[in-house]
Parts: sequence; structure tokens; C-alpha cells
Amino acid sequence: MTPLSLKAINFLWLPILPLITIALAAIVVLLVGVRVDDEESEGLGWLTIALLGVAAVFALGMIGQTGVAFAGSIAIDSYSAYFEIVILIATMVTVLMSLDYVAERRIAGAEYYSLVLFAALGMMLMATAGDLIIIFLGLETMSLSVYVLAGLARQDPRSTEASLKYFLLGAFSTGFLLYGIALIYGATGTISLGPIHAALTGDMMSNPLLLLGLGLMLIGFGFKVAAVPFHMWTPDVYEGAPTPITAFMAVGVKLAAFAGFLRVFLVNLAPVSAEWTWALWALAALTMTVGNLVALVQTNIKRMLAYSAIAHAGYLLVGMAAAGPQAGSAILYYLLGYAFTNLGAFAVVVALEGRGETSDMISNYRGLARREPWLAAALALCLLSLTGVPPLAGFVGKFYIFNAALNQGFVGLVIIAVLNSVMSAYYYFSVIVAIYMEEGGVQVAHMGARPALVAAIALSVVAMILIGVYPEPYINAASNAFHSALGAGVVRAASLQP
Amino acid sequence: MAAGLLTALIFLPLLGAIFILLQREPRAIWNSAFVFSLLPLALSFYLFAAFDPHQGGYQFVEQYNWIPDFGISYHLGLDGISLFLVLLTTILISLSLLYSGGGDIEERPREFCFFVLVLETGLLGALLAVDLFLFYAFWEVMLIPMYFMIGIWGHGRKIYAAIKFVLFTMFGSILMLVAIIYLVLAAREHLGRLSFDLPLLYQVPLTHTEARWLFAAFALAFAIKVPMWPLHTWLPDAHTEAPTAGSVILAGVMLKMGTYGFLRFAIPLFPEVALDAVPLFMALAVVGIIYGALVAMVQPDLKRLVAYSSVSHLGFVMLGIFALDPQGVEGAIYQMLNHGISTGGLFLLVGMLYMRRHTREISEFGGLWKSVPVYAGIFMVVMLSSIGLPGLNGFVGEFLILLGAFLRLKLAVVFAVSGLILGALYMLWTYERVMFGPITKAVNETIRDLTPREVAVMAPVLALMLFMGFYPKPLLSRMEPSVITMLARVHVAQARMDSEWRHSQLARTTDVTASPATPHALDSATRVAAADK
Amino acid sequence: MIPLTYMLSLSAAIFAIGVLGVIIRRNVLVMFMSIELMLNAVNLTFIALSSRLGSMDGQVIVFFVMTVAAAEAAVGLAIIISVFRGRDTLHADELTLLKW
Amino acid sequence: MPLWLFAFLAALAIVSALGVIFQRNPVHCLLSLVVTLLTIAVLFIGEDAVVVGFLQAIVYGGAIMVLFLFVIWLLNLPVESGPAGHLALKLFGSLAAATLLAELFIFLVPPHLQVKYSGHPPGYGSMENLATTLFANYLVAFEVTSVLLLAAVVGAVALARRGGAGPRPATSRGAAPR
Amino acid sequence: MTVDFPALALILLFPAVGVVFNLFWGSRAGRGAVNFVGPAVIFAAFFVATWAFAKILMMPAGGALAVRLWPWIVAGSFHVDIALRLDALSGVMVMVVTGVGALIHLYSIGYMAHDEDFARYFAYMNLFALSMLILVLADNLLLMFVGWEGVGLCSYLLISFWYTNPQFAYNGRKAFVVNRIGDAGFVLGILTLTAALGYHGVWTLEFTGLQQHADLIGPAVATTAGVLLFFGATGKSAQIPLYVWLPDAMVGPTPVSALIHAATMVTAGVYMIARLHFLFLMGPDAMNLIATIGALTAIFAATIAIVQPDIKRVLAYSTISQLGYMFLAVGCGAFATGIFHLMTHAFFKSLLFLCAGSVIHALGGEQDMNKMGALRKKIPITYWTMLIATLAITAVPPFSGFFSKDLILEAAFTSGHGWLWFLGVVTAGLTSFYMFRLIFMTFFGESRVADEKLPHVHESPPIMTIPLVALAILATVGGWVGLPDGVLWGNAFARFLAPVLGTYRGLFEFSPAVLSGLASMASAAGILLAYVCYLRMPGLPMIVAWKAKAVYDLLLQKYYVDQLYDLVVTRPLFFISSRVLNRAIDSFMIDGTVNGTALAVETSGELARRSETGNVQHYAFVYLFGAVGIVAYYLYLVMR
Repeated sequence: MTPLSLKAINFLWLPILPLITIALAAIVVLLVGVRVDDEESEGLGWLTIALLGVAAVFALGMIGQTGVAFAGSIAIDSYSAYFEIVILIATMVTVLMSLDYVAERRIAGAEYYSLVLFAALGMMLMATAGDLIIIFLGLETMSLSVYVLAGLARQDPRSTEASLKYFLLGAFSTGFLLYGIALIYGATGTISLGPIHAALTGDMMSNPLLLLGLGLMLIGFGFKVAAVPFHMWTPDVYEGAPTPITAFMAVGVKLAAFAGFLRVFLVNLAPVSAEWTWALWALAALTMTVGNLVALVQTNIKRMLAYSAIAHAGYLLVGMAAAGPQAGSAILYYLLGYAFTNLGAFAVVVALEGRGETSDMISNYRGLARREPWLAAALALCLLSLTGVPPLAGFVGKFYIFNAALNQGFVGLVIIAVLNSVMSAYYYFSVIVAIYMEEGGVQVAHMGARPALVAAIALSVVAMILIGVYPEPYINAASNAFHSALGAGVVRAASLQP
Repeated sequence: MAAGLLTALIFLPLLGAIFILLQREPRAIWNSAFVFSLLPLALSFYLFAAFDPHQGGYQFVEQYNWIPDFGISYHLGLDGISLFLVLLTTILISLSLLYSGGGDIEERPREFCFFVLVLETGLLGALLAVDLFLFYAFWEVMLIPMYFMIGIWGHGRKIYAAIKFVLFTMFGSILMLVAIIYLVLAAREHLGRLSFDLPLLYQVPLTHTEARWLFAAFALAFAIKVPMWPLHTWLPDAHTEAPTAGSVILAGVMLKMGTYGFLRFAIPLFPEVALDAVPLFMALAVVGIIYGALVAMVQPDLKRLVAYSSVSHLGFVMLGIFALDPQGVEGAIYQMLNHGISTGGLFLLVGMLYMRRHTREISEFGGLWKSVPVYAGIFMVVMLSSIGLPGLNGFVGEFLILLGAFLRLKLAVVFAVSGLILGALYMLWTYERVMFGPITKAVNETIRDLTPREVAVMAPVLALMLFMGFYPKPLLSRMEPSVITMLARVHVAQARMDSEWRHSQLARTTDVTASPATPHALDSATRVAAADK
Repeated sequence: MIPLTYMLSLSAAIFAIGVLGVIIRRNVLVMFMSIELMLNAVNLTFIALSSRLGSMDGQVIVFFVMTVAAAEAAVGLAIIISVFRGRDTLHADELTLLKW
Repeated sequence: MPLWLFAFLAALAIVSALGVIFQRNPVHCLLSLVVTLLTIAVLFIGEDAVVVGFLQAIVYGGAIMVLFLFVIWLLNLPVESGPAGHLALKLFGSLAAATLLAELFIFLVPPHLQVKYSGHPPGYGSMENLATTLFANYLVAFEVTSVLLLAAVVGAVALARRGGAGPRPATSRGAAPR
Repeated sequence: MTVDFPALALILLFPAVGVVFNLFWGSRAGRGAVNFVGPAVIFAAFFVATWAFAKILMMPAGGALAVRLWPWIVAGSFHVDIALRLDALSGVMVMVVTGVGALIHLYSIGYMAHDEDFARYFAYMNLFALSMLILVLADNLLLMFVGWEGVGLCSYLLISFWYTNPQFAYNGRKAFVVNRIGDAGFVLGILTLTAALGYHGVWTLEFTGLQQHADLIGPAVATTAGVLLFFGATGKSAQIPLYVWLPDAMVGPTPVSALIHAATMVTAGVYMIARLHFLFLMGPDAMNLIATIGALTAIFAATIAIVQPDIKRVLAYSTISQLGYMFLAVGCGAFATGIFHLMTHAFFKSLLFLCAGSVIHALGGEQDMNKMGALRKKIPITYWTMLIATLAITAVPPFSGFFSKDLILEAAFTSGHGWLWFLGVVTAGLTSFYMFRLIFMTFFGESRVADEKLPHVHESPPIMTIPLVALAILATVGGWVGLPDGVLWGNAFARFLAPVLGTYRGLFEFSPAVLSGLASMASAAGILLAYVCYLRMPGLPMIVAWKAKAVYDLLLQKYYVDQLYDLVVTRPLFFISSRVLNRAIDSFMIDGTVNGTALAVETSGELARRSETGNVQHYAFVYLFGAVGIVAYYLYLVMR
């Protein structure tokens, strides 16, 4: 073993500049925050948004590069950039919709925003990870922050309960994930993704230890993306957590989880894809079906959206099962559209929770179209996109994924998927029914007073429509990102051959 | 030819819809909506005039890249098959807007006009799309506004009806989406690239099983939309609960989307399977004809009755389509228009009655002729057109359909003609119960006759009925070339199948002479020859 | 040297025991302890493997895992405390405000 | 390490682990957990992971467990009152866990256990070696852990500190008609 | 040779103008205008028709006038124009339609004098004339079908003219639907023809075209098509089995009965068969069927007629019976004869109806003959004209009916249908019996008129009586154009039509004198019997009826055919529709499946939802379950 020499480490600070920015941002927000009273945390929020913006700008710089840094623990490629940017934007929107919410409920602003930033950092780490340990640490950073965020509305017992459940099950599944990492380490002798990819040749591909590790990691990721049967936490946590955090979980956490999931399985475990596609096939079918079935009978919109999120995880898993470059791109694109759609929907939910009182019952949405036509329209559009009605983002995403799956010959799975999306139409549309075709419901605090929230909604909806109506650039971005990841995977493999 | 016409046609209504969102005052909303529906109407008439009746292919074509990665392009085209449905759409939309403005829709006029115009965009888009993806997009788009129209301005179990409508249609169409993607992927081997362009996909060679399944998926989607028995049960509910304008558009145009789909996609894409399926579909069509008529006969609710009559009429259309010969198909297209006009007219009339009496129960009426003679007279004409009285539009279509079907499958026609009888039976019976006899309910003595506005709504309908009854040539001549081109594919397939059959015969027995072509081959061949000259 | 199978089987056993504990113990705190058991079982696996593979990575990972465990402990116990404050119970089957 | 010692430690570890999940009193659970951890630490050292072994003993056996203890005393938890109608759960849970264990065992028996053995490089497990690996290959990870700990602290404080998080009346769920 | 003659269009144009005027401005323009326009347009059409007919007469034999208005249905190679053709056959028809039609329009002025719906009435009447003329002038089968259904529609409208009476409305619908049943057959016939020719690449429905390609059709197709078309005819011309609507049609205004249900529309079937004689000649089976049906209908209807109390019903059944004669004629191949009888029948039967109308008019709407009697003094003109008509229908020389009926029976005999001839002769007897029964019960004996009505009994105004007289003259001399061969100018009528219809040749020669003698004897017997029963000993019918009650009721109830149809067709149809299709299949089976699926989905969703207990340990357990599953899957992978 050579003595420690910094030569051995290829320092590339620039690629991790976004990460560094966010880390520092979290600390800055914390330090500034301790002087700010909980009622005036808006300023803090704007500061957060600004810093996120800066990070996003840095992230743009990573597009087009390929390679690894820090002895292969950080992957430098458009894939990372793509996810970092999307995650940062999603976080921005989350903060946007949090501004009034946090202040109104006198939630500790400093901790709130810095934890959001820490979570974002964890997510980005998962996206840029070059080895399993970074993925693990990123996951933990994200999770720990989100555990806390979910419980930050401390006066609300449901919030703390959600946080507890999330924490327990999260830690529980961390055990499985870690076990999986350990076994893969045992089988391949490394935890660096590139070498693992390189090692997957010959009889290694059927090494039982590898397969077991693979399975256990599948379980671990399955938990994070809320795949049935590892989904039980989702509805409870989504319901209990403060709504902006719910949005953050539904979007950010899912983005990050899939970022890692894809990076590990679709990119670096691709050679052994035969060993996991069918498991994912089953998971996908189960996830879609259960998610939609239960969503069908929900009365609380946050819970309903939680199950819908599960269902969408199912659609994404269809793509995973398809396991190919096209599938990867499809998933990346789908996640983009999905992110904005869900952010929009949750933003409307936040808006309806108004000052103080919550109103997550779908029945409270009755007659919304009369009182707040634009709000209603926004929610309706988001729901339609979730249903997969053209020309909104949701439709193109589904189309892309089904395309990929059929390309791999998964006709049965695709048929299950489309039947599911018919089923999903039922509950999405019944919300629209409440909004447009029924009377009653609750009065909403006037939106004019909450520009940030309006901005969040408008941004999401416009983005959603745009991504759907003219998908070309985004599809390109997605496929470039994924291919660069593949390329990087190969590059790393090559560069680290003994 | 002037490019951008079709785009303008499609998106003018959308423009109008957006424009309407900025209006506040109801009058202004109705007027601007009507005006914005007149623009596409005028445009479509221009297209009708400028249409080259000697050309079978697409005209006024526009094509731009949309999603090159998937070979998806924004490809529009107009041919003799879509031309008239476009006309029908624009006409009926204008009429229903004109009608709805007259007091039928009191609340939330802005949203109403918005949805109607968006719906028009969807319909026109679906009719003009030559790219499968584009078609599917519009196909789904037109679903949503109709859902809102039924759900918001409907009556009775409106929400049940709306959801049922959406789920039924989506169920079919989403499977079609799978089929579309599959087809495109299968085409890639042949074309060397992904492409959703219909003309290209026409030449994709498929294994028979593939073709079967794909055809099934397409057919299911369209059959639900048509609707063919036994997939029709969404229709009575939707039609009955929808607001008048909704029923008019639904019956007048939307159902045609199904039949149009068969003509444009299901059959030309998979001609062999279509030929195999002829007996099945003709059987279903005939069942639909008789079943629809019989069930309509015993409906206590006027709108429901008309709805079931649609099932019967669309049965005729399907019969003509699957005749797969010029007479049948042209008759079918013609019958689509007729049904659009006559059934649209009937729904308008029922709506007018409903506006006055707030009931559609037949038993609530009787002896209306005395109190509303003009209404009764118009109703009489529309009814006669709907039962296909010679001299009115209905007859031309029905006769051509029967002729075409007769050339293809005599037995089917033998049963189908009973539809003529039953049609007369239930329609006249209804008319008798509503218009004839003494006035039983006092309220019916005082209801007022049609307002000038309503007469203005009905006048074009009647005019069309007479014109199309006595001078169908300008229409038929325009659809002829396109129909022939469409059928050419079928005849080719027919010939191929016959030769295969002959070879199988040859393989089985040495006696070659004992394997004549099937009669279809003969007459289709002769007809093609005749058509070519 | 101890056969690898023994080591790994031992850790597997401890892991399973941890899993079982999570499922059968109603007390949230004890559930958390069981989770710690699981983590330690995994650590054992890492150590065993790394010494067989002769690479230090395993040990480093264990080092990280311990840190993470510590962090988790901090957060987890904080959560538990705040829950207990609100509901003054730590029994999983009594913390069911959120369901269905 | 001799096999008998391993056998002893293993038995001890398992017994104490079982103790964790079968004892009523949280404090006893905690104590048996500590025993397990220390046993494992010893096993670490036996596997030439001296540094990690001591860390295990200190960090776990020391810090974390003390933390637990504080909490237990802070909340002065009662002794868990018996299995309240959880028999089904206990039964099936045990079955499932047993199945999992069985499955794992099958994976871990020699024919399936394929690991590339290689001798220990000089100074394996030494502090220097550990440090080198840590700072050469896992620098980012190391930094991340620092952030992670910071986040954890922030989170813990945010949750534990009194006051704040203003009025948010708990809604009665299921109030609205379905 | 065919001459282009655009003026033919005028014959259609005039009535069309009348329709439009009466429909839109009639009620506003007032009674005077309508009373002028309504009949005037028909007279105008009549004059144009006469002009055209004159031209035909001028032309050498086989000449025809034609005008091609515009192409109508053109699809693939199928092609039909809207074109008119006037040859000898259609000429005769047009003359009858416009001539008789004009007179009846005139008569209607008086008849409708007290009805406020006169405008609608004349609109319908003109529309009818229009449709009938289209039917007659059409130069192709499809356009003929337009008129064919058009007249059906008008008959529907006019039968239910007094729509406030539900019974009338019902009868109108019955007429239309029954006609539609026939028309379905008609359409099938057209299709069979088109297809048969189409397979040979010939696409025409023009009569000339059909005739010239007849050889392509072949006997089998000819028979099929013939039978189907004839089925259409049985609907329109009220033959067995579809005659049931005609008696009920009598509820319409009497002039309607005269024009539509006696003179013109109901004869359309005969005209159609004559038009397509070349087709039928190729299918002898079809011909025999027609002849048989004709003869049976003739006697069947006649037997019913002898007991009916309602004056118009008697005439209705007599019409059916006479139509039977016509079909007998054409069925035997004597097409010209059929048309001849059609013409004469048009004269005397419409006259009979108008007279009946006049009687009814005089009695203020009374139609039951048991409430009449001894009217000949009160309404002399009506009496005399009606008597003439009766003599004509009972084939008393030299009245018109004599010549036509004789020829029919002769044809029936010489074409080898001995039995049918016999039925014809018997029918002749029955005819004269029930007709004179009518005369005697109405105009002779002692008055049974209700006392309060008696004073008001009066002769109809001249506007009504003039047409009577005119028709009486026609009914007298109308037959003289078809004298027996050798007498004076012989059968000029047949000679005139020969180029179109060919000439009838019997299988064998037989002295006409003998046949007509037998027929005349039958008629005479009938008259005598009637005289005995209804003047000599008026009690007799009662006794007979009482003695043979069964038979009497059978006849009075028209052999219970209506009841039979109701039982066999109508009721089952409604039962199936409402119970089986609507309830069982539509609501229960199909919709049940749909809603059932929805319910199943929702229920399973509810169940899955309940698994979310809120207890985190259950969640962990489910998680573990999944974990075990996945590990098991990989175990399987390893083991395999």
C-alpha cells in the first residue's frame, strides 16, 4: 500500500461545485436562520431559492462532460447534471410553495430550509455517485433530513407519527440495502460502480453472492421508490407530513431514488440484466395494480396522490424492467414530466390548506371551479397529465416508457400498465368531478396574497404543458444524459482495468 | 395549394376558446363563440370547393417534424373520406352553439363555449391527422371536453354517464395505443426507422397473428366509439344525460370517429384480417340494427329512444363499411353524414321540447301538433329522413349500403332490411304518441312554438336533408376516388388471399381447375376494373 | 482463520434476529435497537469479507456505517422523543392515527 | 482466532441478540444489545480489523448506547406489557424471519459462496492503512459523513427543541362523506 | 324511338308548386287561394299530360317521351339518374292519375268546405299527386321507389289527417308500417336485380336498360326478384297477406279513399308488374304465384264485403277484390288487360267512393248502411251516378267494367288457370251481390235514417256533383276503348299498349262469348240474390246470419286476420323488445357486466386499503414478506 499521496486522488473540484454550493448553502441558511424569527422566514426561503439557483447554474456546466473524479466515487456526466438540475428545480418549487406555509405554521424556518438543502444534497449525491458507498451516504443524508422534515410540524401528532414511521421503516430497509452492498462487495471485491461493471464477466455473472446482493439492493431501492410490497409507509408519511414536504418526497426523493436505482442497475448491472428484469417485471405489475386499486377508494387527496405516486413508480418500474438505453431515457423523461405534474398538484393542495386549517378531504374540493377557476384548472390539468391525457407531459412519458417496454417485447406488462392507467382515470377524474361538477366544499384563502405559491403552481403547470406539447428537446436531453451515463460507465470500467 | 389551411382550420376554434376565456358578459361570450365557430365553417366550405374531386390521395397536406426521435410528425391531410366529416363537424358545432345560446345553457356559458370549441379542435384534428401519434393525441383530447360537457351541464345521473363514457372510450383507445406502438416497432424492421406516418405504415408486412391482434385492438377502440353491439351501453346514458349540444355533437360527430377509424386505420392497415372479419362484423352490425331498433321502440324517454336509434343507424354504417366495395363504403360515409344531420336534428328537437317542458318522458306529451304545428312539421321531416324515406338524404345512404353489403354478403342484407321496417315502426309510433291524439296534459296546450332562432337552427338541417336526398352527386363524386384508393388495398389483399387459397387447393389436389376464385374476388375485380375506367 | 461461511452465517443470524425484533417488539425504542442489530450484522459481514478479499474498503465502509448509525441514532431518538411528547406512548400499535 | 473462541463468541452474540428482542424491560434489552456489540467488536479484532474493532467498542458500546440509555431514562419507559393480541404477527413474523434466515444460509454455504481469497497486504487493518484508504479513495464520502452528521444534529435539534411550530389543529380524518 | 321532352318535368313541377304554396302560405293565404291553387296545379299537370299523351299518340307505335333531369346516385360503377319517361303505359297511368286526381281535387273543395285544416289537406293531396306522378313517370326502378314510398307517406298522412282521433292515427301508422314491410321486399328485389346484373358488369336500373339486358338475369334470379317485388306490390296494392291496412285506411277523408285507396296508389303494384313484365315473364313461377294470390284475394275480400255494414268498408274490400282481378290478369300474362281494368276500375271505384262520400256528407257523417235507406229521392244525382258505377263494377254491359273483367276472366281461362277462372267467376257473382246490397240498403227500402238527421239530408253542392257526373260518363264509356276483338275497332287499348307490354296470347283459343256469358250469369245471379235478400224479404239476411252464425261472424270479423297478426307478430315483438332485449340483455347482462366489473375493482381496492392498518410493524412484516419473496426468487435462480 503506497503512502498517502494526493496525486492518487484526481481532484476535480469543478464537477462537485454544485454539491459544495448546496452544502455551504445549507450552513449559510442555518447561520442566517438562527437570527430570524419563525414568522418572517420568507426571506430565508428566498435566500434558499437564490442559492439553489446558483447551484443549478454550476450544474449546467457539467453537461456534456464524461469521466470520474475522486477515485471513481463521483461520476461526472450529463446524467448527473440532468438529475442535479431537475432536483434543484424541484427543490426550488418546493421552497416556493413552502414560503407561506412555513411562516403561517411558525415552523422553525432555519432548520426547515437548511434541512431541505441537506436533503437536496443527499439527492444530488445519489445522482452523481460513482460508488455504492456514496449512494448509501447520499441516501442517508437525504433520508435523515426528510425524516425530520416530515416531523417538523411538531404540534400535529400526525406529522410526528409520519416521521417516526418513515424513520423506522427507512432504517429497517437501510439494513437490507447495506447487506446487499456488502454481498456485492464480497462477490466483486469492490464497491466502485465502474469496477463492478467491469467485473461482471464470465462465471461472476452467476455468482450467487452477487445475485443475493442484487436482490437485497433491489429491496432497498424498492423501498425508496415505494414499490409494492415495500410501499406501506408511503401513504401514511405523505398524509402526515407537511404538504410541501410531501411534494418534496413525492418528487425529490423519487427522483433521487430512481437516479441511484438507474445508475446501479440499468447502467452498471446491465450485463446481468437477465437476472433482475423479471423480478422488476413482477414488482412493476404489483406496484401499478395495488397503487391504483387502493387509490381508487381514497377520500383524502394527499393519500390519493400518495397511492398515485406508488402507481407511477409502477409505470417507471415498467421502464426499469425493459432495461435498455431507450428505457433509461424514457424513465429520465418520465421523471421530468412527473416531477412538474406532481409539484403542481401538491402546490394546489397547499393552496387549499389555506391559512391554518387543512382541507385534504376530496370533498372539500367540491365546487372549487366556481370559487377559484384558475386553481381548479391547474389541478385539473395536473390530474389529466397524471392520467396520461395528451398532449400533457404525463402522456408522452407513458408513451415513451411503453414504447421502450414493447421494444423489449414486454407486451403483457404493457397491457397491464395501460389497463391500470384506465383504472387510474377513474379516481383522477372523480377529483375533477368534485372540482367541476359538484357544489359545496370550503372557501380558499385568496390566492392574490400568496404570489410565491401562485408562482410555484404556474411554473409547474406551464412546464408540464411545455414538456408535453413539444417534448423533443427534453427527450433529447434525457437520452443524451442516459447515454453519457452508459458511456461513463464504460469509460470508468476501461480506465480502471489493472 | 395554400399551406396552413388545415392548421388554421384545427386551431381557429382553440384560438376562439382562449379568446372566450377573456370575455365576461354572457352575450359577448355566445356571440364570439358563434363567430369563432363560423370561421372554421367558412374555411371548411372553402376546402369543399377547392377540393379536387379527381384525386384519391390527401390534399392540402402539411407535414412538419414534431418528435423526430420517434418519427412522429405533425402531418395533416384531407381526403374524400375526412372532407365531409369535417364539414359535418363544423356545421353541427355552429348549429349547437347557435342553439345553446338561445337559453338552453343558462349557467357557466364561458366554460361551455370553451369546451365546445376545444372539442371542435379535437374532432377536426382527429379527422385531419395522418400521423398515428397525432391522431391518437387528438382522439384523446376530444374525450375531455365532452366529459366536462356531460358532467357539468348534463341532467340526471350525469356524473355516472360522464365517467362511464370516459372509461369505456379510454379502455378501448388505450389498447389501441399499445397496438399503434407495436405496429410502429414492427414497422421499424421494414422501414429501417421509427415512423408514425400512416402512408408508410400501410406497407408494413405483418405475420397473420400479429395483424389479427393489432386489428383486434384497433377494432375494439373504434367499435366502442361507434358503438357496435354489445359495446354500446355507454351511449344511451351519455346521450341521455348530456346537454342538447353535447348529444348533438356526440351523436353527430363523435360516433363517426369510430366508423372513420375503421375506414382510415383498421381496415387499410390490416386488409386481410378485415376481410376475414367481414362475416363477424356484418353479423354484429345486423344485430345492432335490429337490436337497436327494437330496444329504441320500448324506451319511455325520448332522448334514450333517439340514442338507441343511433345504435341501429350506426349498424347500417358498419354494414356498409364492411361491405368493402365502393357502393357500401360510399354509402356508409354518406350515411354517417345523414345520421349526423338527422339524429343531430332529432336531438335538437328533443332539446327544444325539453327546454319547454323539462321532461323527456313520451307519456308526458300527446297531441302536440295542435299546439306546436311548426315544430311538429319539422319533426316529421327529420323523422322521415332518419327512417330513410326516399327523396330525403337517409335513403341514398341506406340504399347504397344495402347494395354494397348485398354484393358482399346477401344474407346480412336480408336481415338488415328489417331495420327499415322497425325504424318506421318505432319512429312513427313515437311521433304518434307525441304529436297525434288529443292533448292529454293541460300544460301541453300552452307551450309556445319554435322561436325564429330555433327555426334558424333547424332550417339548414332540413335544407341539407332535401339537397342530399335529391342531389348527392357532388358529395359522392368527391369521396369516390379516396374510397377507391382505400379499397384498392383490400382488393390486393383479396387477390393475394385467393391466390394463396388456390395454391393450397393446388397442393391438396392435382385438379387445378376445381379451384375458382371466390365470387368476391370476381366482382371486386370487375368493380375495380369498372372503377378504373 | 475462521471459515467465511461461519462468519457470514453468524452475521446472517444476527441480521435475521434483528429483523424479527423489528416485527415482534411493540416498543419503538426496542425496534430501533433491533435495527441496530441488523446494521451490526452487516458490519460483521463487511469485515469478514474485507479480510478475505484483503482490501481495506470493507473496513472503511464499516467506519462510515458506524457514523451513519450514530447520526441515525441521534435523529431517531429525537423523533422518538417528540412522538412520546405528543402521545406519551411508544407502542407501535397505538401510533395509528395515519391509516387506510 | 481459534475456532472454540469463535464458537463461544458466536453463541454469546446470538444469545445476547435474542436477549435484545425477547426481554421485557427496555433497559435489559439495551444491555444485551451492548453485549452483542462488544462481542462483534471482538470478532472484528479477530478479523484483523483492529482499529474498526476499537471504534466499534467505543462508538457503539460507548456513545450510541449511552444515548439510548439517556432516552430510556428520559422517557422512563414502562416495562412492555405483554404481547397484546400480536400473536398472529409474532407467529408469522417468526416464520418469515426464519425463512429469510434459511434462504440466506443456503446462499452462504460453500458451493454458493464464491469469494476471491487473497492474502493480507502488509499492515492490513493498521491505522495508517485505514487512513490512506479513507482519504485517498473515500475523501468525498468522508466529507459527506461530516455533512451527514451536521444534518443529523440540525434535525435532532429541530425536533427536540421546545416551542415553535405553531398552531396546526389536527383535522378529524374521514370527516367528509366518501 | 324516344324523344327528348323537357316539358315532362312540368307535370311534376306543378304539384310541387302546389305543395310548397299550401304548406307555407296556405293557411295565411286563406281558403279561397288554397281552393284555387290546390286543384289548379293538378289540372295544369293534367293539361301538360294530355299534351304529352297526344304527342305519344301522334308518334308511331312504341314512341316515348323522356327527359334526363340530373344524375342522382353515382357510386363506383353504379349509376342512377333522376330521369322521366313517358311511353304508352305510363301515358295511360298519367292520364288516369291527373284526370281522376283533378276531379277528386275539385270534389274535395266541397267536401272539405267545413274543415279548418284545408291547407294541410291540399298540401298532402298535391304531395300525393307529385309522388304518384314520380312513381309513374320514373324511368328507373329506384326513382319509381321514391314515388312508391312517397305515396305511402301521403297515404299515412292523409289517413291520420284527423290526428286528434287516436284510432285514426293508429290506422295511419298501420298503413305505413305494413307498406314498409312490403317495401322491404321491394328493396331486396331491386338489390337482387342490381347485383345480378352487376356481376356481369352491367349497372343499370332503367327499365329500358333492364329489358335490354334481361337475358343476363336468368330465370332463377328473375323469379326471386319477381317474387320479392311482388311482395312489395302486395303491400302497396293490398293483396294477401298485406291487405290488412286498406280497410282501416277508410277513416281518412273520403276523397282520399277515392283517389289514393281506390283509383291510383293501390294500383301502383299492378303498374309496377306491368312495367317489369319482361322480368316476370322470365319467371313463370312468380307469374303463377301472382295470379293465384290475385284470385284468392279477389274472392277472399269479396266474401268479407258481403257482410260489412260500413258503406266505405264494403267499397274498401271491393277494391281489394278488384285489385285481385288485376293481379290475376297480369299474373296470367295479360298485362294490357290488367292495366285496362286498372283504368276502368279507377273510374268507377273512385266514382263509387265519391258517391259514398256524398251520401255520408248528406247524412252528416253517417257510414253505417243500417242507418240509411230510401235515399234515392233525396239525393238523386248521387243515386244515379252511383248506380252507373255499380253497374260498371258488376260488369253489366255496356258499362266499362264489363269489358275489362271479361278480358281478365278470358285470360285466366285461356292461360290454363281453370280454377282461378272459376274463382274469378264466383267473385263476379259475389261482387254484384254485395254491390247491389249496398245500393239497395242505401237508396231503397224504407228509411232507417235517424230522425233528427232526416231533415238535413240534402244533395251535395255542384262542386261535388260535377265530378260525379264526369266520372259517371267515364265509368260508362271508359271501357269502349277495349271492345272484344272484331267488334267495331276491337281492343284498341291493347293494341296501343302492345309495343310496351306485348300482346297476350292464350295457350288455346276459346270462344269469348261463352266465357262472358257464364260470367254475366254469375253477375246476374248475384244481383238477383241481392234483390231477393234486401228488397223482397229484408228479414232474410238476419235469419241467414243467425242460422250460420259461425260463418257470419267469421266474415264479419274478416276471418280474424287482424287478431291473428296481433297475436303472432305485434305482441311477441313488444314482449321481446321490452322484456328480453331491454331488460334482460341490455340492462341486466351487458350493463350488469360493466357495473359488476367496476364494483369488483372497487371492492378489491377497499380490501387492499384495509391492509394499511397504520401499525408500522405490519408494514415491516409486509416488507419482510416481499424480501423473502425476492430472495426466494434469487435462490431459485441459483438453484436452477
